[in-house]
Amino acid sequence: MSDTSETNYLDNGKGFASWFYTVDHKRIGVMYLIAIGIFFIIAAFASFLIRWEHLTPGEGIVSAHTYNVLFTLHGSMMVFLFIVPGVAASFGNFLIPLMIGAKDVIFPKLNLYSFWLYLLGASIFLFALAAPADTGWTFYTPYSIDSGTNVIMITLGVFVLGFSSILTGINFIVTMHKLRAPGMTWDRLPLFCWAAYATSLLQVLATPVVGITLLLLIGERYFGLGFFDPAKGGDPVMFQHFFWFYSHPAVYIMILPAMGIISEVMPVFSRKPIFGYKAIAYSSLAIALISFLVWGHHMFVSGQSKLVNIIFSVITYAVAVPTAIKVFNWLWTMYKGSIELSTAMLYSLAFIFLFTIGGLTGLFLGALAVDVHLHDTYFVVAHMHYVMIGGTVFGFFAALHFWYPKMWGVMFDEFKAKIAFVLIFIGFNVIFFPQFILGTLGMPRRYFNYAPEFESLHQLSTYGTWIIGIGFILMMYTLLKPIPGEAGPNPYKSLSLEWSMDSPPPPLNFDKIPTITEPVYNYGTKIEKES
Amino acid sequence: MGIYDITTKIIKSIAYPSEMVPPITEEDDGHHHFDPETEHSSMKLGMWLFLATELLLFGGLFAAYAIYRAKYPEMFMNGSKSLDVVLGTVNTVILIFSSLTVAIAVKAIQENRIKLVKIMLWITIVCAAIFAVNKYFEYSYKFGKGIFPGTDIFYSIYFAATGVHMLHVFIGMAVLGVLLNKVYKGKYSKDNFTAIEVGGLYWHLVDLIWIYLFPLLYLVG
Amino acid sequence: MNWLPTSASTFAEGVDFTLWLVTIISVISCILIGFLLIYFVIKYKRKTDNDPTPAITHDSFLETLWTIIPTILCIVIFIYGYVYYDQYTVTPKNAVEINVTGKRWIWTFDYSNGKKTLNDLYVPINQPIRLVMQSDDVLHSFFVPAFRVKQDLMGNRYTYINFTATKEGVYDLYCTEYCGASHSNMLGKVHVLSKAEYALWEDGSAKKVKSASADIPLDKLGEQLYTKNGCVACHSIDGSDGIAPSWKALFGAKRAFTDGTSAVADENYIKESILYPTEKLVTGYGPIMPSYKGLLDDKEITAIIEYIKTLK
Amino acid sequence: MDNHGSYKSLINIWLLLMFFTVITVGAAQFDFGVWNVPIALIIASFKAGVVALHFMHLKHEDSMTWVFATYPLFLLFLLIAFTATDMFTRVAN
Repeated sequence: MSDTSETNYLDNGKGFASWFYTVDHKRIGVMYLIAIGIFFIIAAFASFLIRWEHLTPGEGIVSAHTYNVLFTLHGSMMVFLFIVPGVAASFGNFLIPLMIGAKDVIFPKLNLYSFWLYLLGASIFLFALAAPADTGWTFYTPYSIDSGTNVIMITLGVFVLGFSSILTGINFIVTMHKLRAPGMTWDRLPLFCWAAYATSLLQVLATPVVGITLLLLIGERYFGLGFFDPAKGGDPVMFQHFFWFYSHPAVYIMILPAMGIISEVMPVFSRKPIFGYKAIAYSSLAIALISFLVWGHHMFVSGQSKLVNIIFSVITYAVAVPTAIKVFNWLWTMYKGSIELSTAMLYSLAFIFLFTIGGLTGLFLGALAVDVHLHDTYFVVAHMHYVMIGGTVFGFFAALHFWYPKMWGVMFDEFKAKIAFVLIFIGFNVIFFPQFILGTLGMPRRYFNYAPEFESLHQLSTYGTWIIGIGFILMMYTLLKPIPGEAGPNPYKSLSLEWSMDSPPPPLNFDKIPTITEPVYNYGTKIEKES
Repeated sequence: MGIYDITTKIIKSIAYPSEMVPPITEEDDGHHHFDPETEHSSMKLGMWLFLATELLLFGGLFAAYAIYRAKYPEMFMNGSKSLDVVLGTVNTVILIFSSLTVAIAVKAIQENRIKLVKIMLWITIVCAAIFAVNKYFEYSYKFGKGIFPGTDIFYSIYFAATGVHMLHVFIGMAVLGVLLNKVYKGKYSKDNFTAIEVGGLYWHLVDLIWIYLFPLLYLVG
Repeated sequence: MNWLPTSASTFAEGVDFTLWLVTIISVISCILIGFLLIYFVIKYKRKTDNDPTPAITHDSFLETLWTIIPTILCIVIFIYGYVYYDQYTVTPKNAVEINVTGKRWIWTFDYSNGKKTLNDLYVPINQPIRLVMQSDDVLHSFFVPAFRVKQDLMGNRYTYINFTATKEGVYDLYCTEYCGASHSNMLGKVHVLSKAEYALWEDGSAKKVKSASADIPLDKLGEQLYTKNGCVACHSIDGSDGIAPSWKALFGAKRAFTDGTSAVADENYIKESILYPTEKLVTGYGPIMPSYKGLLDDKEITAIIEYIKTLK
Repeated sequence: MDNHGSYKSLINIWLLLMFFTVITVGAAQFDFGVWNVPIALIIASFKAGVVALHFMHLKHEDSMTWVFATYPLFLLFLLIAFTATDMFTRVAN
C-alpha cells in the first residue's frame, strides 16, 4: 500500500527476524500490541466461561476447582500480561519518541530486551498452566503456600514480567528527560507523555517490592521461610501489605496511560485546547506520588489495626480529588468546541462516563463503615471492572482506533466500528451494573456457587458477556479489514507531532529533528485571556 | 491558580537542568546514535533509576527485618549472636576495599591508564570471589549445625537477605567480568568510559546493601 | 427497590445511612456528568470542517470550584464512614463472648456455657455479642450481610467482631476470603432468637430449635444434616473426587487405610469415622475432618448412615 | 567530564570507611540497650552516604539524579512505617 518513495517502518525489512531483532520502537510497540492482544483474548475467554458457569447456581459447565483456576487465570493474565504492560508498553513505545520528536527511545536495545523478557515471563506463566494455580491473582498466604498447584511457576513468571516492566519504565523516563526535541519543554509535552512518565515512575519504584514479595513467597514454598505463614510465627497481613504496596500503584500503572490517551483524543475531536493542561499534567504526577500512600484501603477487614485503617481511609479520599479534577477538565474541553463523534471519540466519552461510575463507587469502598459491608463482594468486582474495562480498556480501544491510521497507514470502517462500540458499551454495562446490586445484597466474590435468590441478576450479567463478545468480534473484524485507500499523514487534523509525518511513519521518524515553537494543543482562535 | 504555579516552579527547578536536548549524530549502521554526552548522562540516570529499583527490592527484606525484630527481640538477639562476627567483618572489609578499587578503576579509565584499570578490575573480581567463598563456608557451617532457612524467622531473614545479596554479588562479578574482557579488547578509553562508570555504580550498590546488612544481622545482637 | 439485605443489627443503620448518602451523591454526580456529556455533544456538534472554536485553556473559577466541591464531599463521606466504623469497633461492656473457629470449610462456634455448634450461630436478640475468631488453616472471613459486619480470620491471632442483633430471624453467614475448592460452600446461618427462645436453647433443648421435623424419615433427616453440618463442603454425593472421599457407593465398599489395614464400610465404621475421623485415614486423604463427637447425637448419626445407604 | 577527586582522596575516603567499620564493630561489643540498633544504623548510614557521595559521585550529579536516589528511601520509609504502625497498634477492640 505504500507508493510513496520513502519506506515506512512496516516495509523496512521483511520476515520474522526483521521484527524479532528490531530495535525500532514502533515495531516493538506493534509486537507488544499483538502479544497483549493475544493474552487479552485468552483471558477474556476465561471470563466468558466464568460467567457461563454462573448462569445457574450449582455446578454448570465446570467443577469448583476448575472455576477457581479460571478466575485465577483470568485475573492474573489480565493484570500481569495484558493491562500492566498493555497500554504503556505498546502505545507508549509507539508514541513517546514520535510525540517528543526523537528518533527512538534512549536505549533501543534495552527496549528490545525488555520485550524479550516480557515474552520469557509470559512463557513461564503459560508453562505454569500445566498445573494452573488456584490462588486468585492476589496470591494471599497462607493459601498460596498451601495450595497443591503450580504457584511457584506462575509467581516466577510474574517476577520476570516485573523486570520487563521496570526496564521499560527506566527507558521511558530517561527518554523523556534526555531526548525531547528542541523547544519541547515540559509544559509543551503532550499529556500522553506526562501520563507515561508518571506510569514509568510507578513501574520503576513499585514493581521491585512485589518482586521481592513473590520471591519470598517462592522461598516460603521451597524452604518454609515463615514470614507470611502464621503457623511459623509469620504474619499473613504483612504479605498483604507488601503485595498492595505494589498492587495499588499498579492500579494507576493501568489507568494513567488510558487517561493520557483520553487527554489526546478529546482536544482533537473537539478542536479545542485541552482544558487545564497543567492541572491534568500535575495531577498525573500527584497521583503517582499519592498512590503509594493508600494501599491499606484494600485491607480494611483483613485484621489491620484500626488506626491504620483510618489513616488509609483519609489518604484514599485525598487521591480521589485529583481524579475528579481530571474528569471535569476532559468534560470542559468539549465546551464550545466543534465535536466530531468518531469511534475514538465515542470510546473516550464512554471512558469519561464509565470511569466516573468507577470512581464514584470507589467512594463507597473508601468509607470505612461501608467497606466493611462491601469488601470482597461483587460490588468490589464491579467497581474494579468499571475502572479497568470502563477506564483502561475503553481508553485502549480509543487508542486503537485513534492511532490506527498512523500505525497502519489505512483507515477502518467507521460505521462498523461504531456498531461494535455500541455493543461493547451496552454489553459491558449489562454485565457489571447488576453486580453492584449483587454486591450490596451480600454476594461474596470468588464464589463457585450462589444462593437461588441471586439467580436473575447473575443471569442478566451472563447475558451481557454474550453481547460484549459479539461486540469484540465485530471490532476485531473491523480493525483487521481496513477499507481501501490511504489514510494520509493527518486525517483528523491533529496538531501533535506524531501526525506531522507520513503514515505509517518512516523508520527513523524524523529526517531532521523538529524545533517546537508552540504549545501542543494549539487549537481554536486566540481570543482567550492570557494567564 | 497559585498552587499550580508553585508546582510549576518546583518541577521546573528539578527538570530543567536536562533541558538542553542534543542533536543526533550520523546514522552509519542502520540505526542511529546519540551524541556521547547524552549517552553518558542518560546511562547514568538510567543506572540510578535501576539502583532505586534494587534498593526497593531489598526494601521488602529490610521491612520484614524491622517488623520481626521488634516482634521477636529474643529470637533476633540469640540468632545474631550465633553468627560469625569475624567472618562478617572480614567480608565487610573486603567489600569496601573492592568498592575502592572500582572507584579507582573508574578514575583511571578517565585518564586512559588502561593497565591500572585492568589491575583494579581484577582485584575487584578477586575480592568478590573471596567474599563468595567466605559466604560458602559460613553457610555450610550453619547447615552443619542444622540451621537452614526456615529454622526460625531470624535465620529465614538471614538466609534470604544474604542470599539475595549474594545473587547481586554474582551478577556484579559477571558485569565486571564482561567489562574487563572489553578493556582487554581495547574498547574503552578516556572518551568512552560510561560502561565502566555505570558498572561501577552497580558494584557500589552491592557494597551499600552490605553496609546495612552487616550490622543489622551480625552486630546488633 | 430491594438492593440492600434486611437490616438486623444496630450497626446496619449507620452503614445504610452512609450508603444512601454516597449513593445520592454518586447518582447526582453521574447524572450531571452524563447530562453535560450528551448536551455538549449535541450542542457543539461539528457543522463544517472549519468551525471556529475559542482557545479556552483554563478558568480559575471553575477549576477552584471543582477542586473544592469534591474535597468537601470527600471529607463528609469520610467522616460518616469513620463515625459508624468507630461505633462498630468499640466493644460494649456487657458483651457476651462467643468463640469462632474457621476451618476449611466449616464454622465452629463455642459458647461460654459449654455448648458447641457447627455452621449455626445462635444469639439472643438485643444482646451485644463479641465474636472472638481464629482460623485453623488459611484465611477466612466472617460475613453476615444482614448485620453489615465482616472480618478476616487467620491463624495464630485472634480477630473480633461486635454486633447487636435487633431482629429475630435466620440470616445467611458467608466466608468471604477465598479459601479453596469449597469456599462457596463454607456457609452458615445466624439464628437470632428471642430471649425466651434463647433460654430454651441454652437449657440444652437445642433440638427443639434445631429440628422441628422430628417426624421425617431418617434418610431425609440425614440429607438435611448433610448440608447443615458442613459435610457437603468436602464429601460429594455424586462420586466426584474432592478433598475427602465421596459418599456415593460408600456403604459396603472396602476401604484401604494409610496404615496398610483395610475394612468394609459398615454402620460401625461410619459411626467411628464421624466421631474419631483421624483414627483411620483412607489412603490419599489427609487428617482434616473435625470430630463430630458431642455435636451429633446417636439418632442423627444413624440418620446420616441411612442417608449414605441411599447413595448407591 | 566526571574527573572528580584524586586517587589520594579516594584512598582517604576508604580509610574513613575502614575507620567507621572498626567503630561499628567496636560499638557492638558494648550493650547500649535500645540504642544498639540506632547507633548501628547511624554509622551504617554515614558509611553509605560517604560511598554514595564520593565513590558514586552523587556529589556531582544533577538534581534529577538526587531525586531518583532519595525518593526510594522515602518509599522504603513509608513501607516500613505503615506496616509497622499496623503491627504495633493492633489492639483487641
